[in-house]
Amino acid sequence: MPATTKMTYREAVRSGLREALRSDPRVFLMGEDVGRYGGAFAVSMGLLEEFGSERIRDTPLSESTFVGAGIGAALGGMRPIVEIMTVNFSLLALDQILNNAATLRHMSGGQFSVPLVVRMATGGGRQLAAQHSHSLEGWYAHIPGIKVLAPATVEDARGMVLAALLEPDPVFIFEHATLYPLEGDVDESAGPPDITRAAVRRNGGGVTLITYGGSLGKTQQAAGQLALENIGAEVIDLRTLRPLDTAAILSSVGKTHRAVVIDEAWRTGSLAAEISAVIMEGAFDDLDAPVARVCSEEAPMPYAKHLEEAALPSADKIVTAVRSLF
Amino acid sequence: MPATTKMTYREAVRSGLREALRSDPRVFLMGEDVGRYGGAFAVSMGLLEEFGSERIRDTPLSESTFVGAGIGAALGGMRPIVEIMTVNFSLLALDQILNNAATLRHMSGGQFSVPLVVRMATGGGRQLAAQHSHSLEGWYAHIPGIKVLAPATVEDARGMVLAALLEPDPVFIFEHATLYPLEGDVDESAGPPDITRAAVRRNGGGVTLITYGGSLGKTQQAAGQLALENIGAEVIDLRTLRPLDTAAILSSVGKTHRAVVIDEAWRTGSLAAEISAVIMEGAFDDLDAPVARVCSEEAPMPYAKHLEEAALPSADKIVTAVRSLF
Amino acid sequence: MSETGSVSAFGDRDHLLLLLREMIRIRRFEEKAAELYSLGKIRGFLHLYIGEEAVAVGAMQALTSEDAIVATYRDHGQALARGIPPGSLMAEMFGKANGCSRGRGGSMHFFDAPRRFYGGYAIVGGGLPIAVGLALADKLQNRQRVTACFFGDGAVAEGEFHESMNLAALWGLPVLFLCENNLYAMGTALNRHQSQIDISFKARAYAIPSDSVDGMDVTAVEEAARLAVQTVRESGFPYLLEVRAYRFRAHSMADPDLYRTKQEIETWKTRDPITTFSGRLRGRGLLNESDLAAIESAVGAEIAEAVSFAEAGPWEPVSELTKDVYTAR
Amino acid sequence: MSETGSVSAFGDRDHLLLLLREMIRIRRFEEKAAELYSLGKIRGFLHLYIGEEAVAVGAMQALTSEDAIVATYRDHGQALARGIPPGSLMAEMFGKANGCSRGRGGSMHFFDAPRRFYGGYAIVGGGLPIAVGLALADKLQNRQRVTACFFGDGAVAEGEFHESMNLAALWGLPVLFLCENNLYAMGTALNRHQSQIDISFKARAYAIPSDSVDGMDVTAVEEAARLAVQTVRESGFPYLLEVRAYRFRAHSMADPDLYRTKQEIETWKTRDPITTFSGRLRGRGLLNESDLAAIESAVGAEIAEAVSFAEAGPWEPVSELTKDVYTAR
Ligand SMILES: Cc1ncc(C[n+]2csc(CCOP(=O)(O)OP(=O)(O)O)c2C)c(N)n1
Ligand SMILES: Cc1ncc(C[n+]2csc(CCOP(=O)(O)OP(=O)(O)O)c2C)c(N)n1
Ligand SMILES: [Mg+2]
Ligand SMILES: [Mg+2]
Repeated sequence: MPATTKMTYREAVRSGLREALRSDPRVFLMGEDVGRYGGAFAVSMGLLEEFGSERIRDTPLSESTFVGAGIGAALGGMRPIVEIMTVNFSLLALDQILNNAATLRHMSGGQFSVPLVVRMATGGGRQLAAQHSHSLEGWYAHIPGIKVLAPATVEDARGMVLAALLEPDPVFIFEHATLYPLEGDVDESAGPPDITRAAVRRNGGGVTLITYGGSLGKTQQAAGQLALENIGAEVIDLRTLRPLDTAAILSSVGKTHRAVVIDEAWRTGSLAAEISAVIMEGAFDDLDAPVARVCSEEAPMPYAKHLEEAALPSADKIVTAVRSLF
Repeated sequence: MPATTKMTYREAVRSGLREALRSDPRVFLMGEDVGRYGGAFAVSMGLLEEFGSERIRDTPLSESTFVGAGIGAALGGMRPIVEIMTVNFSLLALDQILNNAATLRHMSGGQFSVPLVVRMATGGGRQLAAQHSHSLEGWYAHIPGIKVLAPATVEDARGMVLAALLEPDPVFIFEHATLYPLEGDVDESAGPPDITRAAVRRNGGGVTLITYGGSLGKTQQAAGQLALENIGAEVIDLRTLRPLDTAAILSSVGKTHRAVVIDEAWRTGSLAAEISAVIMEGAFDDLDAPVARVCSEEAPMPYAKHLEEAALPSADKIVTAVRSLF
Repeated sequence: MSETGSVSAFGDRDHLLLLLREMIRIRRFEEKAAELYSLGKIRGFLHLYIGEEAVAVGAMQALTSEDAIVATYRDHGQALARGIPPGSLMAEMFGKANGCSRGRGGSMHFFDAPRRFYGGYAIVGGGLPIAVGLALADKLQNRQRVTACFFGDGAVAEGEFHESMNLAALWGLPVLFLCENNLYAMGTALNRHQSQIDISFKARAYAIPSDSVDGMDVTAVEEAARLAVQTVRESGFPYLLEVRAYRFRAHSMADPDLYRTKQEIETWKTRDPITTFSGRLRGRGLLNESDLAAIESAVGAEIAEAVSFAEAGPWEPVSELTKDVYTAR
Repeated sequence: MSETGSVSAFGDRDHLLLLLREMIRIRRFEEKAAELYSLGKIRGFLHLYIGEEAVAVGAMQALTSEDAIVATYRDHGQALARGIPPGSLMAEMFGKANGCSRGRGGSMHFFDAPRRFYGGYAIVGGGLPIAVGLALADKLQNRQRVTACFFGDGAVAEGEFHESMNLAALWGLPVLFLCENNLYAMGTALNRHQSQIDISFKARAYAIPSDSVDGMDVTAVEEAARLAVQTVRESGFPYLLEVRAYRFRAHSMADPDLYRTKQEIETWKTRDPITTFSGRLRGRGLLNESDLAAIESAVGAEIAEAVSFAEAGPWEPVSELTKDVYTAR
């Protein structure tokens, strides 16, 4: 049995970063305050001391340019890991991402590749209001040419950094900011996980709950409550949001005949809509009830705690949605 | 009977702009090359001469700032119309759009409003390759706080400019670039249309084809072909992409029991997914077959004509998708 | 203890005491906010202005009620100096419906229409284009107003700084760009985020007039701001004023402040804008202990009242969550 | 007819004739492309470099095969001067699989890995951060290479110009920022998009050395580029070179060119970089009619061959549409 260590999600990301930095001299980390400050979420605390300022690079506030520089450095033979402090600021870099990172390999006829890893914190739930609470993973999952990961567990928080660095193409890792203090057991000698597969986090036969990232906890909680009502919920953690593991989704729905998608993004045009459409297309005849979505209310995120809670998905809302299918 | 004039889609937008500029001194137009050049698509040709350089303002290449300035000018009591030359460049302004335009009313507790109109050309089909062929309307339709319009007809091209200016909140108008030369009859004395309603462009009982903007023509063509096969296709032009007229969608599907969504965006995470999910949620029991999607292939748009054609939706692909439902 | 600050340049003793009182109000307001944050009454991000009070207080003297303000997420000082009632701000930080943004914005997003306070912006640099647009609206409507746009040294690195300076100058728009240069963008020191650290010099790339001033000296800031605002108002042209200050507290309540030395902070604290200014006033016989006590007690009462106002405020009903996403028709 | 251009500064007659030939190659290549565009063989956007040939030709002389190029959508001249075979470029514009980007990029997106040509970028300003990153990769790998980044005057208004200049200087990265200032961004003249029109001066806001040079004079460009590249290579620090030129044709084939006078264009045409340079060579006895005829005929043959290569090229099979969206594993 492999030895595991108890650590937080934050430490797990750091462990992944440290391993990557130690094992490959081409790897370096850059972003706002990743160095001296130790990272806005303290993820990179200590890395500057260990790896020095050439490899742990604090950037000015210039999201478009330091993401673009990450693309350029990847083209130039490095393996950059770019931290965008939060998804909210990634809008400023979206042109570089969509028009350059995602296109260069295809558009150059396969001549150039962009082995770039971009990490960012995402999500709401911390009373940071309308400009600091976005969940835009669904937008990223729309972009051909990039891969999108959403570690929901402490193990994946570490492993996905390593897995991302094995990819020859741009990979975006979304770390839900509420997960950083989460604790779990990690085998630090484990290699990179298989990121082509979703994970069944709980088995059940009555309904499939499909989610990812910061909503996994709420979904697990809901599954627990549903068990008390004798509804066996199967919980699927998508893990990789692009490309989607549709086989995992469809096979579970084929068994349960009912599904609810839980996604912290605003409902209209969410990734949850895509999952619903995928089930429509691939498991229509299996369905005993329409696929339901539990998403955020369609409003800029309010600061006040009670309003923010009302806006976000919750275990109660998930349970209610499941009940409505029976 | 009202007198109509034959004009192009391009002229129709111009007619709307001219009427707006004439009737409200608070209205002004700004954007790259809207003045001296006459607009990249010649939409604003002649407006500089008629309204002068204070009201027809050429901007430097600074998308984030001139869109933000539009927001500020709207806050300051003006009715700005901002032209972003094409949707491809709007990524550079997306932070201002999502974080400011869309949030200010809600976040200020209703104190401030942003009566801003933003117009942009969208879509592919002109062999402009990977950085100039995007269809990102679905992303915009995800944003609470803004409205999204997609005129597919010459009449709407004019009318929607007027309708948008009546809105107290930000409105984004997507003009598909291949439509500019399209001709149609327009009643220039008509007031602004009702933008809360989708339009049934063709009646039919066998299948509902749901589309918008640049794909309406292909969809109509497909409907014509299907008629020869005795499949009566009802064609719904969504017109307004946010908020969606779900009632129109559901009532048609309630009649036809089958639906295909046609959307030029990449399939995964497209607006088409949202429509599919809406039908799943609102008309599940009405469906005789799963809702299908005809979208673009998931690749950066290639330049070569045969590849671009293969990547885009076509009447043939729509017909094939419809056939698969029977 | 700087002796260079001018003391009587701006009118009478009343005005000087007002400057002092305004700075003390901000200081005490924020000390209370920090305390309430520890108690969990205030949540989310809280960025304190402590140490930088002279910047907002000095600058606001130069603006009229007709002028517009575009602020940052570090907006308590800017809002108080602008005259927004502290109760309304405190209630906002409590998330109450009697807050200046109905409790929806919190500390980072103060709004106040009557005082033309167009919001605290939490995307660094995001307020600059807004200010340009407000000024454009004034120009197009032939109003002689000024829009004052606050932003930090960190924002200078963002593309929007560059674009906004260029557009404002190109179109001749009455914007006062007011850079609060506190030498750090979060944990990144000025010389580690700017290849050329003289911010006011950068204005030349846009043919914009500029100046820089000691932001620890409230009358110096007022003087520089008055000159700047007058220039903008008369010329209808933008101006960049760099105000050099220092924040005594961490970037936010979450910041362990590991990137600068205690020594550096202590050195700057000897230039505390409140103590140095009150020292100067005292030295010239314009302030005595009882004046100060009176100010402190009035301010204390005002802040206690603000807290009560916040405590007593109602929560916005959850049913109104989506109200004002769009205008009700 | 300028007499100021130096003729013999750079080596021997062979080199001078090479400069001339390179400019003529670009001119004739583009004339042919324009013709093929009218015939519908080339589609999409086509941005001609005619009038600006001296810029790319002069600048490329200063770069070695180890250096990297980041180009714009107006990239024919940049690509030809870099040595990418014209057939591969022409085939690209035909949309053929033997094109330099397999027919996927077209005129705006030439790529060539062997020649370190990292692409034409069609989002204005979008190439600058890429160049910064390429230079960073060189620095981190201790390679003494230079990355040359071409962009227009219009790109200078974009935020990415500002951010990229700052980052390159802050980190000491070997980038040659090469601004092709042709006085217009589409239909918008320099003084209507820049509040301060001296582009090289803007480098001071970043403490970057800079220079500007007459872009109608190929040897002047070469001289300035050599100095710039040498400075970058020796210092490992960026440099901004503004090259002042003029495009004789419209912005693109779709542009009716209504925003400038015929007179202005004609005046600039008297400074045609090819005719003035060949005039100077002739005046000094370095070129005669038969030399020129030989060049023209060699170039003509090369371009005819390029067209044949393009005509003969295969179409990429539709089945490969999604190939290389991701790397095949
Ligand atoms: C675009 C963007 N990037 C990053 C952040 C995270 N962030 C918040 S404040 C800050 C530092 C800003 O420094 P400065 O502009 O100097 O203002 P100060 O906090 O010193 O007042 C950063 C990096 C943000 N809010 N917006
Ligand atoms: C971000 C962005 N905005 C707008 C455009 C449309 N556009 C293409 S070229 C151009 C003008 C660019 O001018 P300049 O940088 O001077 O280059 P030039 O064409 O003169 O070589 C514009 C506005 C674009 N491609 N990208
Ligand atoms: Mg600062
Ligand atoms: Mg130009």
